[in-house]
Amino acid sequence: MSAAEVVLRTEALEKRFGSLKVTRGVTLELPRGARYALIGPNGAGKTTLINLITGQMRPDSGSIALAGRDITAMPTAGRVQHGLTRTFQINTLFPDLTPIEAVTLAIAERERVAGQFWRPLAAHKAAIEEGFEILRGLRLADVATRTTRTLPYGQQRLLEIALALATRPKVLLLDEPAAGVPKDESAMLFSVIAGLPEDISVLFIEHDMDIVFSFASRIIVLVAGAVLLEAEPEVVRTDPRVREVYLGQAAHG
Amino acid sequence: MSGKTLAAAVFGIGLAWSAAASAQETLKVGVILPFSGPFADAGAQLDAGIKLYMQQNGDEVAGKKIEIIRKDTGGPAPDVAKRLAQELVVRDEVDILAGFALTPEALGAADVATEAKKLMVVMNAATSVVTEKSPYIVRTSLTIPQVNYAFGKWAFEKSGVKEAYTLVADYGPGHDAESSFAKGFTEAGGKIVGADKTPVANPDFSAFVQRVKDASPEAVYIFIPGGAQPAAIGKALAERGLTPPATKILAQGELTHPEALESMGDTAKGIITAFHYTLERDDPLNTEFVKAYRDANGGRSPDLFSIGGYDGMHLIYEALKKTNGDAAGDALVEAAKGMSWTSPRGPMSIDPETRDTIQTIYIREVQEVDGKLQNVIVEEIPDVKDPLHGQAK
Amino acid sequence: MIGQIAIVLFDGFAFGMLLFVLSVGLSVTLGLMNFINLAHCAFGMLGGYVAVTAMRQLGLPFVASLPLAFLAAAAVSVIFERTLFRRLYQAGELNQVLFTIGLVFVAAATATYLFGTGQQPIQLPSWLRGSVEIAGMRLGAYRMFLVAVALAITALLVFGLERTRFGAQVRAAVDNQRVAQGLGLDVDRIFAVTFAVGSGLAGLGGALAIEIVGLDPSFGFHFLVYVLIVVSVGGLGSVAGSFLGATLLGIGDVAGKYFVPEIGSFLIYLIMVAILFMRPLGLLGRR
Amino acid sequence: MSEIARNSPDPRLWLKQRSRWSIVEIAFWLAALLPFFLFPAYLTLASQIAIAALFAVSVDLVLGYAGIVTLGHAMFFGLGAYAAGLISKAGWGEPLSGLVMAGVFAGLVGYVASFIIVRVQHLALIMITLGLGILSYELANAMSWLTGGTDGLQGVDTWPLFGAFEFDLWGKTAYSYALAGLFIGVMVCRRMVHSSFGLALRGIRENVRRMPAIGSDYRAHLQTVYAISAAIAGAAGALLTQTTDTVSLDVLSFQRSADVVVMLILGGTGRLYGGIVGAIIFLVARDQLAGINPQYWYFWIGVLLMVVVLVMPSGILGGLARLAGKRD
Repeated sequence: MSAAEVVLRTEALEKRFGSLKVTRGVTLELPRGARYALIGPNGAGKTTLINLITGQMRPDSGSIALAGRDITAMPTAGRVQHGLTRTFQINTLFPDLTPIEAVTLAIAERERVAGQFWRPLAAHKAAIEEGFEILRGLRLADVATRTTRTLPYGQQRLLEIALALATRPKVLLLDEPAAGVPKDESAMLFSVIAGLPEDISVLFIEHDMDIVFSFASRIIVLVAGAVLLEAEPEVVRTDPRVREVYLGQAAHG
Repeated sequence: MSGKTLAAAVFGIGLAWSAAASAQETLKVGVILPFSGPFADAGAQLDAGIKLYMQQNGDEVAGKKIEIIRKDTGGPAPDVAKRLAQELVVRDEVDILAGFALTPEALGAADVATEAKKLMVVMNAATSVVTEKSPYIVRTSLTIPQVNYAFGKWAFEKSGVKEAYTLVADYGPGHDAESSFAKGFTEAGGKIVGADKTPVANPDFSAFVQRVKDASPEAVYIFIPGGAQPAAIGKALAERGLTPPATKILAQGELTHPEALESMGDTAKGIITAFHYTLERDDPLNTEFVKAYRDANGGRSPDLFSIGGYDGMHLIYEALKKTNGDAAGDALVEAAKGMSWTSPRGPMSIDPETRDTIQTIYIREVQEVDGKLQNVIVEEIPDVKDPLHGQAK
Repeated sequence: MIGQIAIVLFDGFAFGMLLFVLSVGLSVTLGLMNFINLAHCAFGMLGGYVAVTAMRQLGLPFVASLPLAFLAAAAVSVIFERTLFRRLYQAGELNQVLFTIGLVFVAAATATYLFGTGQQPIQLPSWLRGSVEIAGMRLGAYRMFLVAVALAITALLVFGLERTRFGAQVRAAVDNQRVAQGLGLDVDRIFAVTFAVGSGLAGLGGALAIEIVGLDPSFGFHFLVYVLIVVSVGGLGSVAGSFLGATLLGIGDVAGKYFVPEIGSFLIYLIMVAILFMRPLGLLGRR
Repeated sequence: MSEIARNSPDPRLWLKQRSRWSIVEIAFWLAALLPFFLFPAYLTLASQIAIAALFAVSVDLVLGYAGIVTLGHAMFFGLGAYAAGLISKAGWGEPLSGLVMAGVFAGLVGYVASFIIVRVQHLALIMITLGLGILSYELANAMSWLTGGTDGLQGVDTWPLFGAFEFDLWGKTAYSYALAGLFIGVMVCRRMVHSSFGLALRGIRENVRRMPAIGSDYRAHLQTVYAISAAIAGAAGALLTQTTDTVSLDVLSFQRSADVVVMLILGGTGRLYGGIVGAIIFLVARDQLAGINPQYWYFWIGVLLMVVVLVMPSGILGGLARLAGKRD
């Protein structure tokens, strides 16, 4: 492992639902600029782990630190404001807003000006321009003023990422960003992700192993809530345990 | 439903006449009542009283045709009542305001009567202060203190009750009833041993009745609004065994109106109530009134609202006769002051000073007569005035 | 003293049972169909008027008029469900609110037209009047009857939901409508039958309520608030929840008035706000 | 709308355009002056419609924009009405300052209540708003030494507006005052709706789950809007007190809470003018129908509500917008 600064660290995270342990002692480190993949068979607890890290759920025990600061008890919105942002596996957008409105809202929240009720929206010039730049970067500029619900699915997936970028994240957790997107489009989507600024650390969940192996610098394998292995792609590819529990079972599922 | 068709027919004939007699000068009376909402029954009964009077006496007085314009307040909303009064005055150009089943309605409209100088006949709203709100108000119903102050005195002096528990509905009229009964009762020498107020909107009385029973008083005094509650409280009392003669039950007349007696059954026997109108009072005028009313309303009996509306129309007719059709507010109020007549309720008059009614208060006891429960008059207290007027309240 | 408290609690329980019969149908239909039926008590009112008419016009005894109230409300409700309400299942809650409020207006006006504005008194048979002495306590005969009817209904509902095939289907549909549909259940039929039974129970409740609170055209509005309190406090889609909510409301109301009459009118609302603040899904609500 | 989007690459211009005055809007406010000339005998009704409309607009802020379904907003209307009445009774009958004080008071209470409101959703939210509304009604009844109970507060005397215009029998002053109040209220809301705050509210309504994930402390937004809405509702209540010189428990009733929601949904939620259109249609229909038959008018109101739901599921304004061929 390089000496790069660690921006996100989890320490022995535990979560149970009733008698079911869904997260067991997960300890992770995400260095600056990471491009990590989180893989594992269905039901391994991947989304739960993201929910724990971003604060949608509270862990039963363990801790989470962002840039050296303990954020275990911080609410989601606070984590986002400190640079820890996620996207959702199932589109979680604002159906009746336009993309430009949605990203501008995220930027306004980041700049803590969203609560200003006397200043016209159009007067937030910098925010709107920044939002438009983000949309342009994700090839959404043409549809910036169309209602979100009328956009094709692929563009809605991109908007998920746009919303996350608008919060100016240090750490970005992408929960199956290409879920439901045709294969050729998902490659395009991941090329966009690969092109994200160098200093953003990215952790993504993905099932398509071709994509995982071509975009991830390091892979974390989660099985039954616990980390089975964390290693470079070549190591993971050849690890017999991984083949057995994951690749063997789900076979590029 | 025959009453409905009859009323509709009367109304239709009225319309036809008004078309024929359009050359004749009309005099408009704006009637403001709760025709819809939780107090719709009060509005309907009062209006039926108005209709009956006009059916019996024609719609022509002192050479003028009387036209009624009805407005619905939907409930105790003074703002709506005031607006309707304003509209009646400026838009419909009415000469007289009338109706007002609920005190807030009357209080809301009072300013309009003053400003527009129109006679305002309050046909029910029974809070004492109403007539003081405008010099143009005349009331033909009752005031709660009028009935209950006299009743309190009577209870101690004549019925021999020494100690009583009061149970009243927790709103304006209930508070008035409680204080005036207690005043009359204690001034005469009686003692109030306990007092509770029941929520107006939430009528399960069993808890309150149990509290009364715990205190086991000699008598309990009750005031509750008409409608569903009299029967409910009557039954709750019976369930607890709080029935006469073991415990005397005293109440204002609503408690023992015919529908309530029907569902209370025999347990109601012996309840003593005070009221200004007694449906069963044996008197030719009243008998005729009740019969005509039932014929016109599908068998429904008149109540306090009906008689208030009926006498209110009588006052309007007689005042117009006196002024020879002059509908100016000042003239009509002058004509109404001191007017006295015999109503189906008995002799009554308008106090020239307060413009309120002076009338007989009847003390009645529920008894079985020919197999039917009735309010039988056991005492008449003549010429009762409202005891509060002129006092700083 | 203990005897008095027992009587007060019993009275509250009986009042709660009345609320239970009135509201359990709404709880199940809300949980099942997510359909906000503010006209639920209008079906209760319908049941009440049917019972009154049956007793007066047909001369039926009180107890015989009760099934008629149930059947009439169930039949009318199913007609409404099939022709009108089903169009609104996907229409959003605000539209459901507006539509069913409109229906309450229409129902109240119709009742006024047919029966007038006055109260509708009924004559109970003598065995349901007055009180019965049990273990030194005087308990109202009618309240005991209410409790018996409500308990019988609870038993039937629980049996029907837990032990019958149809009940299992209803439970599956409440838990997850999409899955139930996927499993090939006739969700339409389940809706219609459940709606009919729920409204029928409201009709029965309306008939039972006449003796305690009377009946006039404002019934549909007047009881709406209580029914909503029972449903929300108990939790949607739960018979046991409604039972618990109604019991709590009835006893809380009566006991509150007995012990602290000064705040008697506040208490149930305070309890409701407190419970819902701490348990927004209600006492036994699952979602 | 979509045409503008395609032709205009400048998103700021597009956003600006969205908040621009439309001709329909200007025409609406001009038409609001017509009653002075066309229906001088209906000005009192018009003033109460304007007040109900302002109340409906305040509810639209929380219900239509922020997605808080409330069945207890009469609480704030009533608080404002009583505050204005009590200030006047205490000897200060100047309307404008009384209006502001009443609005601020209701807004403060709204802010306190918002700590509870923003922590619940769905049925629990509706029932808690309803419960708080009924509690305030019962409290006012219990405090009849202060409020006058069911009979209403006696001794309210509002001074002439600007010391010059008496509140007259024809309702000229009342309508002018209420209309001005409505106009200012709508302008305030309009400004707010077209700010980043308004955008945040729409975000909350559209997807409350996403808001924290874009770093939004949305509960603070909800508290703000709830307090502002309460203040506007209070101002509407104060207008009613001042134009009629009456206040009674009725201003706090569940009926009033329910009526205003009905008016709002009828007109269309989340459109600012929906509440106004709903109030006009509901109250004019009520007045006309009750004029024809005071006893059965609500039958037709009920039919109207049902038909609107079946024919125009997004309210009358929504239906009109669709007819006009544009999607808002």
